[in-house]
Amino acid sequence: MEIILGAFVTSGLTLFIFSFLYKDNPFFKIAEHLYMGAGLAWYIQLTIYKVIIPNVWGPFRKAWENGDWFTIWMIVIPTVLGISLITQFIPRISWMSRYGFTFLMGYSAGLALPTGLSTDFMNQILGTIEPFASVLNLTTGQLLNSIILLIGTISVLFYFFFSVEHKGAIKKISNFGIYFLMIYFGASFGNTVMARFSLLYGRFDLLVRYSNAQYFYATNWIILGLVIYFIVEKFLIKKVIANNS
Amino acid sequence: MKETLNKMLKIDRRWLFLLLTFAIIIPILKPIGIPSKSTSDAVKDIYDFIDKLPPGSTIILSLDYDPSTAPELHPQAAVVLKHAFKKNLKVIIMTFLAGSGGLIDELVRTIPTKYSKEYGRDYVLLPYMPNILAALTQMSSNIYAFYEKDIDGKPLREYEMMKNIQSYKDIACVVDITGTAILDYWVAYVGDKYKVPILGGVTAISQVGYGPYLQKKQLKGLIGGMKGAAEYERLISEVGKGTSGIDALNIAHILVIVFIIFSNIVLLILKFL
Amino acid sequence: MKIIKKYIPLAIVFIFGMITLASYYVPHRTSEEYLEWINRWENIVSAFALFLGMISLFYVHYKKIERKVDGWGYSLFVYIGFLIIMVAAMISHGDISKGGKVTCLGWTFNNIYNPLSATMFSVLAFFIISTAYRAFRIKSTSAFMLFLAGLILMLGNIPLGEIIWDKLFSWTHITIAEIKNWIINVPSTAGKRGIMIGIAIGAAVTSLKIIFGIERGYMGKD
Amino acid sequence: MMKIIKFSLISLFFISNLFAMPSKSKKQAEQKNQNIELSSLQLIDYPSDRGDMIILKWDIEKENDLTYEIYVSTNKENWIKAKEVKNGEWTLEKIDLPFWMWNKKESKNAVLLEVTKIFSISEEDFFDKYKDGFKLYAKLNILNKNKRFETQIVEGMAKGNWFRTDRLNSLITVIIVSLVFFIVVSHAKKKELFIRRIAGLDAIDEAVGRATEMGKPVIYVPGIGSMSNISTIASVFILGEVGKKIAQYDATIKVPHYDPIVFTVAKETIKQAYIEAERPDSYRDDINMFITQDQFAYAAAVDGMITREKPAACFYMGYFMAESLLLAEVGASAGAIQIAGTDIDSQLPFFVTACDYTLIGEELYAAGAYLSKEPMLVSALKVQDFGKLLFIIFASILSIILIIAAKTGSTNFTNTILDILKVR
Repeated sequence: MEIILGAFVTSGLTLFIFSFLYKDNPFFKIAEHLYMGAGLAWYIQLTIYKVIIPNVWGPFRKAWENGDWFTIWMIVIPTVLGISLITQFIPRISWMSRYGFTFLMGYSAGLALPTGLSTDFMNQILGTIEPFASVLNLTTGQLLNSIILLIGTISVLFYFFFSVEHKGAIKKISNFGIYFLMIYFGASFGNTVMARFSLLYGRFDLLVRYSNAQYFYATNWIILGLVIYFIVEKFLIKKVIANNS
Repeated sequence: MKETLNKMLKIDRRWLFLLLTFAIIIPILKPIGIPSKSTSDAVKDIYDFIDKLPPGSTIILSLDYDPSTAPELHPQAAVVLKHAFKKNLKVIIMTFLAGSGGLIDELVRTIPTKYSKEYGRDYVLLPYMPNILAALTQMSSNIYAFYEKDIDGKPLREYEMMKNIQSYKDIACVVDITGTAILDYWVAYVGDKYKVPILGGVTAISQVGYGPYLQKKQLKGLIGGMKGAAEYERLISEVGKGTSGIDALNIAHILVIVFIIFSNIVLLILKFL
Repeated sequence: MKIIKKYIPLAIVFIFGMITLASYYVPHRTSEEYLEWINRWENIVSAFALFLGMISLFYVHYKKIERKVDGWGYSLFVYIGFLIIMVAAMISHGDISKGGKVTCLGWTFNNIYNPLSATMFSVLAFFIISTAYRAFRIKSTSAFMLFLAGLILMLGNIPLGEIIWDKLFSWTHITIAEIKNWIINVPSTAGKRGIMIGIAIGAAVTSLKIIFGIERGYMGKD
Repeated sequence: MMKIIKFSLISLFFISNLFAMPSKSKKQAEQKNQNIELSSLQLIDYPSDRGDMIILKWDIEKENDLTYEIYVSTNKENWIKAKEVKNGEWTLEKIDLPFWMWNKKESKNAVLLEVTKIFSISEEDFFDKYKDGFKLYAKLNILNKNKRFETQIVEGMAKGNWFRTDRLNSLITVIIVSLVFFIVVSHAKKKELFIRRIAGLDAIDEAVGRATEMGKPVIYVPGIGSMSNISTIASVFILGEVGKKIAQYDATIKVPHYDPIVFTVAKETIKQAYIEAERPDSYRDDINMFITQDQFAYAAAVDGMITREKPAACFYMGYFMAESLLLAEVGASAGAIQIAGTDIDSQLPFFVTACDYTLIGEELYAAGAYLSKEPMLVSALKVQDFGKLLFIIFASILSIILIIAAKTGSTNFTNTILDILKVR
């Protein structure tokens, strides 16, 4: 029973979303609004059962029983900060919500500064020049590739120079850099196609499976319903227009 | 002429959508079996390995994928299971991913009956186990310490096929099909430590990362993405979801390429008109 | 008042920024513990942010229903969707499966949440084809680069592409897989690296601006 | 380099009796051991760690086929065999630390021991109980062909350290960049500083103008980032500037939100923009709307919104993942002018192909300076350019130097340079 109901709900929601590709319609709107609620609820239940209860409520109770005041404070303070976010709804004291996330801003900035400079800056220099250290062991092809990589990276960086005007030599180099950017974009686009088509295949495969007698032709019924709706709608609209004119 | 061409460039995109729908639906309904140039070595390895196992040996099939990676991995699981049944191997199916339940259910509802295989005699299902590392280590000495009961809550030990199974040393190989790092665990904690042959099935994207394992023979074989599943299906001459999947991907890719080239040709003609 | 409203928050940013920065260079257990705690803080605060989101969502759709704006009926589905998942979660205590059996929450995941998100995700396949049709037109040299790289990657990813390539270009003695790998590893990496370095420096400078209170747009203006 | 073992056979019987052996059979085995004094044997704390690692080091012998068994203990009584190594198998060079921490060329056997693993103590317990350091003893059994020698016991302490000396290079880089930043920013002058043209930002005026003419709204999508994402910060700043223009032209704008905190910040930003444009009365509270905090639900809702509102222009600025194309393609089919900007490199291809203008990576960060022309921001941009220049200079000069070094065979020099750049 629950399997057949599941088949109808699944294929229904799947087709409702796909129907948007034809045009906007009430069924898509239903799926869209249902999803807005369900999506948020999904994250809220995940936060409650997988984060708050095991990582916050559990330690808090344990600390409370043991009288571990340090842990208690370390949980109470962020809770107060979190509650301060809710002051958003009261304009006069809404500034309090700043307290709620400023520490997050500082934390993430403090985290990003050294890691950005070391992993993405210094290690990228290293990665660019490292092949040249073993130049004697490289084939001509590999050496050429390393040189292209170096020149390409540098010319892309020229494209990102902001405080100099892009004309003359700089313009030429930065235009050369754009070619590398475009190759990256094209390659990255082409490489993603496979994964996306696989996903679509998965959805269609499911729909085909649910069109079996075993599932009471769930997909077929819903497609039929949608088609009837679109025909009726088209017919009705024509009629309305005809009546108006 | 110019107008029709211009119209073609601005064609209603819903026609493109319709063509793509057909490109993917048709192979699902009727797999074509578009040939591929070659079978990759890693797939051939895994096929050979399973093919050479003596009939009656027991293998572990660890299915650790959820709906998000199922399009690529489900066909792999199906084809490996089919191959095992064809060679009269006994299969222990287990999972370490909570979301895999429905998918495994679907596999065992359809495939075993086709090969007239019986639950308990030819295959068993073990329940989901969250504590993966502990389970992997424990099974080296005693499988029943963690899996006292099967998925239906019946004592696992009492099944016919489990009579002579105690630990990894009674297992011919492990096939792990996953979109997660669980395959790495199998390799590191079971394959390297207890010398159990590990075979794998992964998504096309993560396939590249397993190169080193294959090279060092820590993995005895690997199925990559839908392409791998299709190649495997050809090896056991069974047309399945892998074949239809790679057909669909083939056609859809060619469709995109044709569209791109077509729009450029139209553009070129317009330039000279 | 300005102190409470403005300077204390800026001081918080500065202090946490500097401590976190320092923790990158301090291997001692204390700095690890600090990071563990602040992650827990983040969890707690973002949990409240989620509730803030929930209240906002309910409020928006409550207003729509109350004022009976166009299509207010759809807003009811927001509440329905929310309730279905929440009730299911409460029944099954947040577990998707228990003892190998799919729970109530698992059912909603498999039949409501997953179909919606997976289908929305797979719609991308359609959009890829229409975007490709429009955007991969060779109008300039740079567009040609985009076209060429995209085309080769798409051909190289499918078995049929290999066959077609061998039929047409076997005289070059280069396989499409080799060209594909070269594009990914050399020119494409150069492009990506350039972007990443720019971003890294930009991010570092922005981080400095945040820590020292020069950038304060995130606080809203007063 | 001294490579001498001092055999002191005199104390043979004395010392061997000092050891209480755990089992009888082992005792018999140990009794055959000859005791020697290995003066170079040292147990030193691993520098720059959190306190659970220690290094045992001793000279490399000329004889090659020596095998060492490492025994450790916390109380000199219960000895645990931690590792077995061959002479010259593990050296200082193999421990991945930079040259400024020790002389890598010193020919010493060096073995890194992880205390928690050897004594199987859980990490929590370890850091709870041994806050001030973990004292342990070590000795070697040397196997030379069939002979076994046992060395003296050495003592060491595994301690948590307060500075990652191996990250000194990273710290210096951070300091240099910060210094440059302060010098440049504090010298920011009011006079016009140059910024190169950014086409995507120039198009904002055009887009807003078009929206005014057509009487259709502008939709500004700030993405799915939280407030601490740098791209979101940039996005909110741009939103303020766009908001001002919208208010001046008397056009309408809609901003759908994913993150509740970004939502509240954007509300204030837009309100302020209307005040600055001297149109506070045209501000409405429903310009910003919270949608939902689920990636694809957000995409579905914004797609619905774009199809229904038929906007004249769409802006996508900030942090985007797979929904980038879901939004941009719907916007394109609705016939809107589209301007996008993100620093997520995997999504740039989709924006570039589907939108009219795209701010690529760093261009998004530069947008604030470009639009506001605020001297402080413009000069910060100069720091960014300085960083890129640094990269270009370093990368090109160092590659030439490395090639020369490789040709002349000075590997030491090469390794030094690579060490300086490597961040661990």
